[in-house]
Amino acid sequence: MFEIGLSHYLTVAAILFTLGVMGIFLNRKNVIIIMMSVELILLAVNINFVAFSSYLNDLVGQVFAMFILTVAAAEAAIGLAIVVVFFRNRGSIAVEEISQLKG
Amino acid sequence: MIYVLTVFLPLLGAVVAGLFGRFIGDRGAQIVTCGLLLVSAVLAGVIFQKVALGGQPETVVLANWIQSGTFSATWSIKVDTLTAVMLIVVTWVSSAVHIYSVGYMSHDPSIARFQSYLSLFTFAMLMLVTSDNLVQMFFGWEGVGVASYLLIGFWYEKPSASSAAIKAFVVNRVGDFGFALGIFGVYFLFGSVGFDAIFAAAADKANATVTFFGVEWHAITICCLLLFVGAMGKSAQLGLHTWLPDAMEGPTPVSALIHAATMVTAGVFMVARMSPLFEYSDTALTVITVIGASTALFAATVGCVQNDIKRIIAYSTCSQLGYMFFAIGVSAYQAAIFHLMTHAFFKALLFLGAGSVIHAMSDEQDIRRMGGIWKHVKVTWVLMWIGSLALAGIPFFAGYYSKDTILEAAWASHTMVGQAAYWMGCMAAFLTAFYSWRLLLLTFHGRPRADEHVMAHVHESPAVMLIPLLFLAGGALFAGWLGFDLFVGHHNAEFWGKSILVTAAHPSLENAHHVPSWVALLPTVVAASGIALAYLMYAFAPGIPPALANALPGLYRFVLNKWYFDELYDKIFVKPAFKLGRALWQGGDGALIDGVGPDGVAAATIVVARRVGRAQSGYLYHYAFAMLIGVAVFVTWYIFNAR
Amino acid sequence: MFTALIFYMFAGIAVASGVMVISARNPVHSVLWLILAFFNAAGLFLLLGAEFLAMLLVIVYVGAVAVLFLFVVMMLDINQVEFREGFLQYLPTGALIGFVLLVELLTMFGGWAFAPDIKVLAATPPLEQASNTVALGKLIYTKYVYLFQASGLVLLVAMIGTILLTHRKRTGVRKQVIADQVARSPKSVELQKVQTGRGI
Amino acid sequence: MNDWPLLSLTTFLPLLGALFILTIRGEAEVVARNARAVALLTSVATFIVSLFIALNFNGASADFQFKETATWFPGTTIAYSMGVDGVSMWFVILSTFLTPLCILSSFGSVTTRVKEYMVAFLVLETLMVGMFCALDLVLFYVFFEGVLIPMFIIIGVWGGQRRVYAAFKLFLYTLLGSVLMLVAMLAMYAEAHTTDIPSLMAHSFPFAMQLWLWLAFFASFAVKVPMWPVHTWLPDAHVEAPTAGSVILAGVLLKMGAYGFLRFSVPMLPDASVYFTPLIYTLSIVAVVYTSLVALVQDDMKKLIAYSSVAHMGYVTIGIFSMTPQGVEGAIFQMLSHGVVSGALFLCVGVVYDRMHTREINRYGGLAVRMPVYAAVFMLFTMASVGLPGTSGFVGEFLVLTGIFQVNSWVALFAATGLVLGAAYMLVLYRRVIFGRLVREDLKTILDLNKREVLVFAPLILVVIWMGVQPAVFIDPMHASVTKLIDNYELARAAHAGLSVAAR
Amino acid sequence: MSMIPDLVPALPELFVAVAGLALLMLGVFRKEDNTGPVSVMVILVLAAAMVLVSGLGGDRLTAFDGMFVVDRFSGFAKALILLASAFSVAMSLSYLVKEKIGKFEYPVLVLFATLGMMMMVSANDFMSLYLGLELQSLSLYVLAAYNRDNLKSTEAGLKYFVLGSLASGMLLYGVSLLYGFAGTTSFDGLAQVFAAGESHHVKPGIGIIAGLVFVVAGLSFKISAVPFHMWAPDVYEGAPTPVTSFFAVAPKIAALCLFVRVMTGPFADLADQWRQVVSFIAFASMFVGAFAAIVQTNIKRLLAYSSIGHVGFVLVGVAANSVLGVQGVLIYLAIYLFMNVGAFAVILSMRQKGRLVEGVSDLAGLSKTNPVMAFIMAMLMFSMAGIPPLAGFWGKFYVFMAAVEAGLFTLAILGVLSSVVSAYYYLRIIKIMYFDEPAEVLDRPVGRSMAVVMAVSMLVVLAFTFVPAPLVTGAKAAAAILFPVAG
Repeated sequence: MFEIGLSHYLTVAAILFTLGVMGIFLNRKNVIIIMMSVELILLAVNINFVAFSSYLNDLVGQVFAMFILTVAAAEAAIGLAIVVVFFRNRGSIAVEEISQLKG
Repeated sequence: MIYVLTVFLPLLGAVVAGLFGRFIGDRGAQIVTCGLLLVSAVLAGVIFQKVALGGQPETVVLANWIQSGTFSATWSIKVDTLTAVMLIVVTWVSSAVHIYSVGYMSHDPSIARFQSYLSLFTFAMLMLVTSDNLVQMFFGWEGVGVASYLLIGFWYEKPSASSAAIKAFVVNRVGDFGFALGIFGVYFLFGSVGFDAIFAAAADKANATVTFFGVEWHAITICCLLLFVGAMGKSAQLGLHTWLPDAMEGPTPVSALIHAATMVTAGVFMVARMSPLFEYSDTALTVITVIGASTALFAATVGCVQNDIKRIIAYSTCSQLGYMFFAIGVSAYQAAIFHLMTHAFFKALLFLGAGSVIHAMSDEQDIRRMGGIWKHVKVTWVLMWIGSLALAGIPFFAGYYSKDTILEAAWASHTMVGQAAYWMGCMAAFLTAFYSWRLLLLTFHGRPRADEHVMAHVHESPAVMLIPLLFLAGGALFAGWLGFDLFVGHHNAEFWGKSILVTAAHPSLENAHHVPSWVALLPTVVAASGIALAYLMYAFAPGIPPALANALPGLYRFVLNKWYFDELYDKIFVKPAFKLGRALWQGGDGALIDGVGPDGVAAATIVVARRVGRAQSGYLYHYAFAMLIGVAVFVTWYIFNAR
Repeated sequence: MFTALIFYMFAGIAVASGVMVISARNPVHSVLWLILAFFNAAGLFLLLGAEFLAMLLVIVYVGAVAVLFLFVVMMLDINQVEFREGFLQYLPTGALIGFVLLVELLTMFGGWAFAPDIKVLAATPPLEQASNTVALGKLIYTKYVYLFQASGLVLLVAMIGTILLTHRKRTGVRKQVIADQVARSPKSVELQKVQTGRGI
Repeated sequence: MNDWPLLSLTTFLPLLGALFILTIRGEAEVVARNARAVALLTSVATFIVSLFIALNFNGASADFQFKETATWFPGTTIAYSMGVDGVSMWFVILSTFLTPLCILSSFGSVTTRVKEYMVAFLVLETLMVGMFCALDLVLFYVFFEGVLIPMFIIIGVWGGQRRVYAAFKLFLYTLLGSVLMLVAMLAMYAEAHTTDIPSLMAHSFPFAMQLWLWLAFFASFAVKVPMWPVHTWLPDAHVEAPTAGSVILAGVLLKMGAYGFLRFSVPMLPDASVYFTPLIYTLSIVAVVYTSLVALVQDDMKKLIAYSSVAHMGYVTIGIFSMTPQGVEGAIFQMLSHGVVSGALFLCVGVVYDRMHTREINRYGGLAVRMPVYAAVFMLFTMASVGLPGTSGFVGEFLVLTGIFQVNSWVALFAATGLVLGAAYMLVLYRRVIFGRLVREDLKTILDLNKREVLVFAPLILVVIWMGVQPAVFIDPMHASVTKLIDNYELARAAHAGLSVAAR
Repeated sequence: MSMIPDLVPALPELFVAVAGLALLMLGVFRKEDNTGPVSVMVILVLAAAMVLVSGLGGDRLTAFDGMFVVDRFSGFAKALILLASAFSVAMSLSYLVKEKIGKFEYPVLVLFATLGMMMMVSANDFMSLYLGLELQSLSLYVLAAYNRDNLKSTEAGLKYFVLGSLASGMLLYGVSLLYGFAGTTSFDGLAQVFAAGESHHVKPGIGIIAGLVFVVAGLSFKISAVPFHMWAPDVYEGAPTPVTSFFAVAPKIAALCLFVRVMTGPFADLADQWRQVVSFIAFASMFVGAFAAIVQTNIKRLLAYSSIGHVGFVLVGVAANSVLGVQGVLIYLAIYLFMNVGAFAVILSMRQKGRLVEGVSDLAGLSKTNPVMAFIMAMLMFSMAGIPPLAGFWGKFYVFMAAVEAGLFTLAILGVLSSVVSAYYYLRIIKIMYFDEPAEVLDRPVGRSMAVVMAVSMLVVLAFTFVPAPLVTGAKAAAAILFPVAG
């Protein structure tokens, strides 16, 4: 219990991942929250990588995590840009309003 | 060569008249068909001289027809005595009918077509009688069927005519169904459909058994019975007879040629031809005897109460065919053929005479609306008398010789069914004489019952119609006398040669010459009493028939309606077939197969498609949910299964 | 013992703020909770010895990305609204699936500690002498230069994309055009002395 | 002549014609006229070329002749491989014979989009001929399946009221069957490592596999034949198709299924064929009786003839699976005959349809008065359909029944009822259309066959009678191939019997 | 250590990247609207890249410390990708001009997306895979929302983005698990680890399997396989049509090739495990694709479901996990490319009074108003339905052949059955064009570039049956390289 091992970190990551996933489909009102949930997922992934990297004594995991951070930043930028243009067209970013396309 | 000519000249006539009738005109068509047929008739005489009298049977193979594996059928002309007799009957009667038609059909718009059909029929009939294998016989068999169909339906504008044509064809098909199965059976048994091969092997297979339809049978019996079904259809034997009276819808020359003289006797011919086979099956012969005798009696009863002049003669034909069959049943093939020949002459005579009457009466066929016309159509009247006398078996007319021989042979067979056939035959002879004279008396004698307008037009037929009648009357007068010794006399074996086989176990014809005298006399007596009864009822006391009818209404209606055969068939075959067809179409094809199959599947597909489309709700969280469930399910799957 | 306490603190706060991120009513609060989660995750990274990534997370992520979120949330000015119904409606199924997934994910971790059935290949161990940051730098500029460049391209695309989507040429806005000013010839301007009290 | 690629020539000549037609431009009238002319010329030329196949065919040999091979899909055994034997040769001729007649017959009836129509027909011819010539499993499948495309278009564009339904039904129904066959073919390839048909015939598949393969092939061929109960696409397709489409459909396309049985099911999967023979018999008998009864109550001329086709094809399947020389040769002959006769009957319907634009039987009656030549022609083909000796219809039916009687007399008994029922429905049809009084006003001005129509019917009449009188010409070349087929089959059956005895 | 030889395998990518930057500069620094010239230059760049790709030959080369690999397989895939992109750019040009939304960034983004795809198919490490994937995805997110004043377009972009980043998250989580349990992210390394496990008869741990599942899920999203497909119809419909035409072809080919490489490379020895998932995904995709398309009225949406179905068929080939299967995949993809490009050329030519229409019913009576176009569309539809002798049949033929050879009978049978269902809606389009009466006539002429694209696609579809050898042999060689043992 007090001996902190790899699985502790992994557990934290798994919980965060699950939270992120649930955030995506439990959210109804604001698409930005969904994007934040994605950030949580990526955070979980990064914790995984760093934890493994540390316990495998292998830097590659950290390198990967770094690239993930980079890409995630780019992704966030694009995502927010799309949200902004969508908002201009629709006047809302409520998730339920994003349903013109269906069938 | 003369064989080929004899057979194919009528075909040529048919083709020329049929295809080029428009160019050569009606007259041309008549000349071509009659001329070619007369040539053919003359050649048939030559052949008879050479083959039957000269004793030189011959087989000419024209070409290979169907050949598959060991199955082989040829186009060929086999002429032996049996064939030669048939050639004579067919070509001569046909010639008479051809010529008669020239006069009879003179007002018809499609003469060329009619003549063409007649010649076509003759050709088919000739192919039938000259075949040397069962398949070619089947060709002729069906060919005459078609020609008959065409001729019955000749006046296609009359609905009753086309119905009768279809009925004739379809009922005949039922017979052919048996015939075809018989052929298959014979092929199965003998590995061949050629007569020579079959007959040669028949004795060896006399005791063979086969399993057909899941039952073990005496092989030859089953084949013979199947073949006999075919003969029953063609020769209108009890059960499959219903088409024959209806066939009277055709022009009268057709009735004379096809439904009296030739085609209907094809069944008799076929069984006679197959005598080497039938001889080995007592069961089959017994069945034939029973059916033949029943038909003879049944048709005679119906004939007594019919009012249509042609229908009476038709039932008479039916009845006479019954005689022929029970003759065969007691192995008196020769007698059957003899009767076939004499019958051809006098029955054709009767029909053509009837045609002459109808012609004279402005197409009236109901004898209740005739009477008293003998003065106006004297020749016809005389000829009808001759025909009726021959039919009734009055001594020294043709029918006397042949019918008596048959009855004697039946008696002489010394079997139970043979005896029964004799008695039934005598009863039928009585009825025959009765209805013949009923017809004569109602038609020609008494006071006229037709309206004056018709009576004013009653006239004798032209010469072109009378000459054939006279020729046939000659046959009716002398054929029996001339043919007796040859056909059924003590030395008939020389005449028939190998064409008919009678085993020693069936000496009925031989015994027929040695029957007690009462047996020989009885038919003549009953015939005379039949005539007397007819006179009593229709000349002296015309009140009796209606009184009788009133006294026994059930019986009367039963007989008048031909024992309700048509109604019965309609109820158990025709109507259900249509009903079933409709049910299968709408219920089976429409509701069940299409409903469950293509249409049902299509509808289900659409339902599924809509459901899948609805799952695509447009909401992000549903999409994400689907992805998540996918992952969760896969992981779960592995946790529980991959291990 | 001490590390464990630190770990539990960081982990607990990270998870708690994760829960808040997805359940806060106000999106601005969500962003703030997200920032808190990042901070604690950075703490966890520190515990694992990844100082550079921890710094990166705080400086780049919190400093740039989270703030960007904050900007957008405030710019779009979404009213804080009730979203309980949907949340609760799907909560049972969602929670069930999430729980199942979580349990499944957790079950597999035991396997690593007790049965590392697959041996680790030649790893890239951190350089003995260098700090974490130096080691990473040595790696990404040599072995992973390809990826480094590629991530540069990704950022470029992100830049192009955001500009393409959101940049609009405003009409009616005056801009200083230096070139025009510079290119103006002296002759085009006439300097005149204007005397007071008189017009030109 | 033998070293010419006759089969490829026959197969692809129509395609060339189709390409040529595609290049025709100009005014609509001119285009239509030229397209008709080119199509007719091409198809006649194809027929003439195909006659060389028949003339040079060595009937004494059971081998595939006029073989052509070229590599096609490298890395597999799939090759462009063509050849005909006694079984397939006549089908090639049948296809090339019927196509010009179809094209000629549609000169008057097809007036819209003539160019496309002719292209579709020529493409169809290529595919049909190719299918009968193909000696490679995959090549066969390509042709077999490709036929659907032009057929779909022909029915859908130039068809009647419910053409869309009919076209979809035809397409999807047959597609469903044949995709299963495709899987079976692939399985055969995986097992035998060859797609060469002669080699596959020599390969013996394990029994359990044969059963599945057989069923898959059956799924395809039974639909194509069509056998009861998967026949319901046929009446719809026939009724809605334009006349020439019905002719080809009945004349050639139905034969593809039965041909498939002969080419694949029986020689390649003999044990399964033995095993499933009772099934075939049962379905065929049901087809004969059931569809004959259904035909009896039809109100639509084409539908009636369509149902009669199902019944007639029932004989074919019975004949094939009787596995006697008579049965098999009879079945093939019956197919050829049915191709000509039912095609001619559809043309007969087309003649009056072109004039009156209805196929309802009740709308006719008494046509003999105004159309004596037509009545005669119709009569001949009616009789041929009924199986009158002397016409082609008789020989096939008779041989089939002869054959099956040797094997199973019950089947023969039930099948022979078709003789009676067939006569009934055909004659009822004939009577209702041709006989009777001419009472309808609109019929009183109807015209008899014109020269072009006579030209269409004349060859058919000749062939029907020729086949009826001299069937040997057509049957003789089959002997060797059929004998080989049956010998192999018996061998396999004996081996299988021995095996199962040993297994016990 | 010399850098020069190391760069040679990546030459096409380097060229494209540099050219992309150069074109970006060109666009930025030139004042007037220059969508046209940039587009043309993008096409030229793509063509040049094709030359470079083919110049590399077929030997397996790696670069950047094994991060990057080129071989026949990647060469084949890149050729297809470049071709698809070039077609797409060519088709977009007239659309952008007509709709007056032309911006030079459009072709440049296509170029970068293409670069991302090339990097994907050459990836030999999960890191390079991820970066290539993201480069492509980010470009596509932007392109989907490209028509930024259009609600549908932006909605499409938003949906694509949100779900895409979720999928990336899943993929990464899977990779992290793999990394943790196998100790490496390199394909070669992973392959060695699993091969070692296999040879010791050690079953892969559940962590590995879960990682595999997550990776498969992430990649399945990119190829829009069921149940990760749901973005596709919406995005196809919402995105501007030329973008859709791009989406439908190039990224799909790239993602599928990547899928194949991942499955047959690192996971070669886990085939028994992933085959179950892939088979299921294949089956589900085929059926959803077949059924859902039946009730569609928007032709872009219909083609989206159609492409979902096609992906299912391709996955059948993947599930076979054999040279034949991969060969089938490549043949299928090549034919799919031409069929889809042609179909989209037709859709892009569907204008009424200058306005683009996309209802299926707008095609009514096309065979009368524009017979050539109708004929081309009909052939393409028959081909998509997989009716021989058209090319589309052979794609299906090969994948089913592989499936049967691999013993996947159930999958093959289900596959052919679903192809019958899908035939229905392809036929429906033909029916509308040929059997129905024309409603409103579409504008003519269709434009030269469209005509060329249509003609080329139809020629390929028609001629493939007659000359299959080049593609078949090429695909076989490309496939064989992934199975070194089987050779």
